[in-house]
Amino acid sequence: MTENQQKLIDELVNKGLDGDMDAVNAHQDRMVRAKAKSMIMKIQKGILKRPPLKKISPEEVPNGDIVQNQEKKENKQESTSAKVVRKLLEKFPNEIENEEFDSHIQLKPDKWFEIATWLKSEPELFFDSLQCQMGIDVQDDILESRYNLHSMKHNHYVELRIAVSRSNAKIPSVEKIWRVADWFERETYDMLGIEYIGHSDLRRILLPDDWEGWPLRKDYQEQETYHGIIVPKMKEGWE
Amino acid sequence: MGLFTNKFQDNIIVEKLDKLLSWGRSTSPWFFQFGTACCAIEMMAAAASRHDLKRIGMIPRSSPRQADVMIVAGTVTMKMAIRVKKLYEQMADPKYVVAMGSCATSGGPYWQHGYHVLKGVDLVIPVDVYVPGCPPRPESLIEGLLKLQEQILEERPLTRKMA
Amino acid sequence: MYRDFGTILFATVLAIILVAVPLFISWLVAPSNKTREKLQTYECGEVVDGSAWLQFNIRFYVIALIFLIFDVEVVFLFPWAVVFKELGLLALIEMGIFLLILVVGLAYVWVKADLDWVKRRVKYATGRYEKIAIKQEQ
Amino acid sequence: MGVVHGEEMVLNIGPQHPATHGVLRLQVRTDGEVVSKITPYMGYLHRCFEKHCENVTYEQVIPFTDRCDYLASMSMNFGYVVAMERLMDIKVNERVEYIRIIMAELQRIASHLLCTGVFGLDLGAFTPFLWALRDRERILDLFELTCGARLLYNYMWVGGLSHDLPVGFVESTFKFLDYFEPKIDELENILAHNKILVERSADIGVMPKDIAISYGVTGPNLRASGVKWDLRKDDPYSIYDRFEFDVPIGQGLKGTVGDCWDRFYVRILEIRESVKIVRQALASIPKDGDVHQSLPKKIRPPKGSVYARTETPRGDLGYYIESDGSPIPYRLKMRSPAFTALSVLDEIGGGWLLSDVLAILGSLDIVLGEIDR
Repeated sequence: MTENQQKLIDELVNKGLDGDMDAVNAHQDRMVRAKAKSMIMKIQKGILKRPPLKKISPEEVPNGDIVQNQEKKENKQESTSAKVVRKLLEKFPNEIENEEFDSHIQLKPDKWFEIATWLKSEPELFFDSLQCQMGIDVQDDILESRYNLHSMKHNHYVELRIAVSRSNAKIPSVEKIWRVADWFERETYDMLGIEYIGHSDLRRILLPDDWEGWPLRKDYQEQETYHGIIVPKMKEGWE
Repeated sequence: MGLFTNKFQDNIIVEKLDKLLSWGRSTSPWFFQFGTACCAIEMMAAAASRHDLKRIGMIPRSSPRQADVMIVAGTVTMKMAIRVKKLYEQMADPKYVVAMGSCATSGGPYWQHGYHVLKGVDLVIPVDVYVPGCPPRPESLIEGLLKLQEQILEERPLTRKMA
Repeated sequence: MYRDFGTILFATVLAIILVAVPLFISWLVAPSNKTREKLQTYECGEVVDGSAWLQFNIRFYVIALIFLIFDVEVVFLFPWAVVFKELGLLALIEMGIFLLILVVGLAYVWVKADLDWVKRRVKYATGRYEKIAIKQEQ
Repeated sequence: MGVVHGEEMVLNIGPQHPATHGVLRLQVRTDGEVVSKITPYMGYLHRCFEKHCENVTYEQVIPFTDRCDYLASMSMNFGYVVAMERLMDIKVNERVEYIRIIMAELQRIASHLLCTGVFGLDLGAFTPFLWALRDRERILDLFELTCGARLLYNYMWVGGLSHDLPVGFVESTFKFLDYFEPKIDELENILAHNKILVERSADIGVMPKDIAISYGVTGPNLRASGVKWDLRKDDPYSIYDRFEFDVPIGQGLKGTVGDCWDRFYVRILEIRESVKIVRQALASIPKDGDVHQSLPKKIRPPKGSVYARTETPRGDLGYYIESDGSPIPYRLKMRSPAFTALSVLDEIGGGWLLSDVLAILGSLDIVLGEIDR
């Protein structure tokens, strides 16, 4: 195999790993294309090392080799979040916190309501259905609320994350935009204690109203009794 | 045996009122539809066409006032435990409880990490028959109910009342 | 003639006995402990909040009145129907007039729309419920 | 005569009620007949599913997903397994994919049968409920033939299945389908075109298209409102794109689009579609291929998160799995379709009669195990 073909394959492989597979498929030489694809598959399985990038720019070389968790849907969605990020940067400049946008976009909580209305009203994005909103206790002091938005019209889909500290966990509520957020946010409040400002009636949805503690936090301790009924598994000889 | 037994022709039965009462109660205990979770679907399947509960005289009633047996079918959570206790109190008096499924017996698969799950319905109300299984098959539920009917047959309500 | 009333007397006495004896036996034998929870109203296991003794909508009263009128009319029809054969044509005409007056009353009530029972407003109503849909502002 | 309002009382259609399909409490403000506001109270069956998922390993989560939606546990397993295989990049062989499709579609028939039967029961028709359950028992026999359980199967594992198809399964399923086909028409004739049921469900509880999307309603409820959205076609997972079936949407035959009758009739049409899929899948199922072939020895997914959606009989079920590389999931959120279907009840249920509200609730086909998790 000639020298430049090998270089060509390396270059195609790098492009393929960075997500635009169509460059690999568009290449007319069948043998080169097949070789590039097999190398990509091997790298994804972690057997082969990634070939060194031709133009080595300092910040682009990630630490160690990237085992990208690529799969078909991720490619399509990645272009969406890249598109959303590009448009977001014009409208709300300093709102985005994270750099690599392969799976999600990290946002700051304070301007979230305007971003959400804009995401829904923007004809080009038109995220009209909030698929799933969840809360997660990331580290010891960070609670995160994650939104999976989907557009019925363009059939594309993006994931947004908002991190708040545990002490004052306050996020503006998007109940007015997507009506489904009403109950999703009440459940996240019930499970993790993230307060949603502007929510019509924020109270516990699943647990009884006089239940103490937020169950899905990592440091949750069960309460001893509830209305005189012993809560923890106290039956002796069970363990 | 009693003074008058087999003094008359063969199809006349003379028995104590006690036995007559418990026999009457045991043959048709109406069950109180108290299905919370997956066991409720098996209870429905037991009451439906293939395994028919009406064969053993059990008619589904949806209000505690008209029911004799409360089949607790499914997981009882803390929020539901208060209601279970209230419903049990509101049942008319000769009342029995069948704890159907391992959730009602002991919290079932949710006993270890289920902070909101009641670890067994006998913490709240007295239970007569435990039917194991998750969910128990309709045949095992019917076997549990037959056991309950035997237990009702053994009761002597009047002598207890006199004593 | 008196023998007939004898049978009626016997029937009522028998009825009373057949009802009283089981009730007495059940009072004698059945267990009864009237606890406080048992006597509370049953509302699907929930604590009852608020009471049902409240001022109902007037339409229930109007419908009850209309029902009463036609019920009384039927009461008059029964004895007439029993002896209808002996009375001949005259009774038929009288009863016809009586029924006619009531039919006029029914027509009046129908036209005044007292019979369409429920006054309600529904947010998304189409098809045959079109007329009771809340008119959307936009 | 102007609209004269009497006082309003608060009525609890409480946790224990035959029409609430489980433990759901509807606090209803009514003036005796007309319902002005419905506030659903849930949580009576909150069994801490997500807390369990943070304490048990990935294989042990599967029986818990069964118990969430106990009417369609095959589809719940299928959703979880699709999400895990996308997270861990596992490719299962053809035979496993075919068996999963057959099981999921049979489960859809069983779930829709029970839903239409109970909808008839809510409106007072007892016999169709017994017919529906009689046919459903035959499907449960097929499930019992393969994995030994009637209701909660733990059948689909991450990367394969727990049991292969038993000998004679394909023939008995064909026999069932031939027996079952005329039974659907029988069920449809007695229920769908029955004057009383039409009178009580046509034009009642109309859910317009934009309300459905904004409330996140999915599945048969959304399709009955005229939105052609079915994950098996729009976001195809597994090998659904190999089978040809069409997605029935509500046309408003007996009333307007999106009323109770449409939601009920769409389910009967979907039963027919599922029968078509099962027939095609059974015809072309590959004979060879071991179902335990790609079962990973130790499930340790790479660090990261995945959100995968599948089509269950109640709507699209999403699993958001966040893993930190250990064999125990860091966080698992299940987006339950019945949860959003119930949230729309107040919007479309206000203003109707008390008995209509129960018909609307029955047509939404909710399962409380999945709502409260």
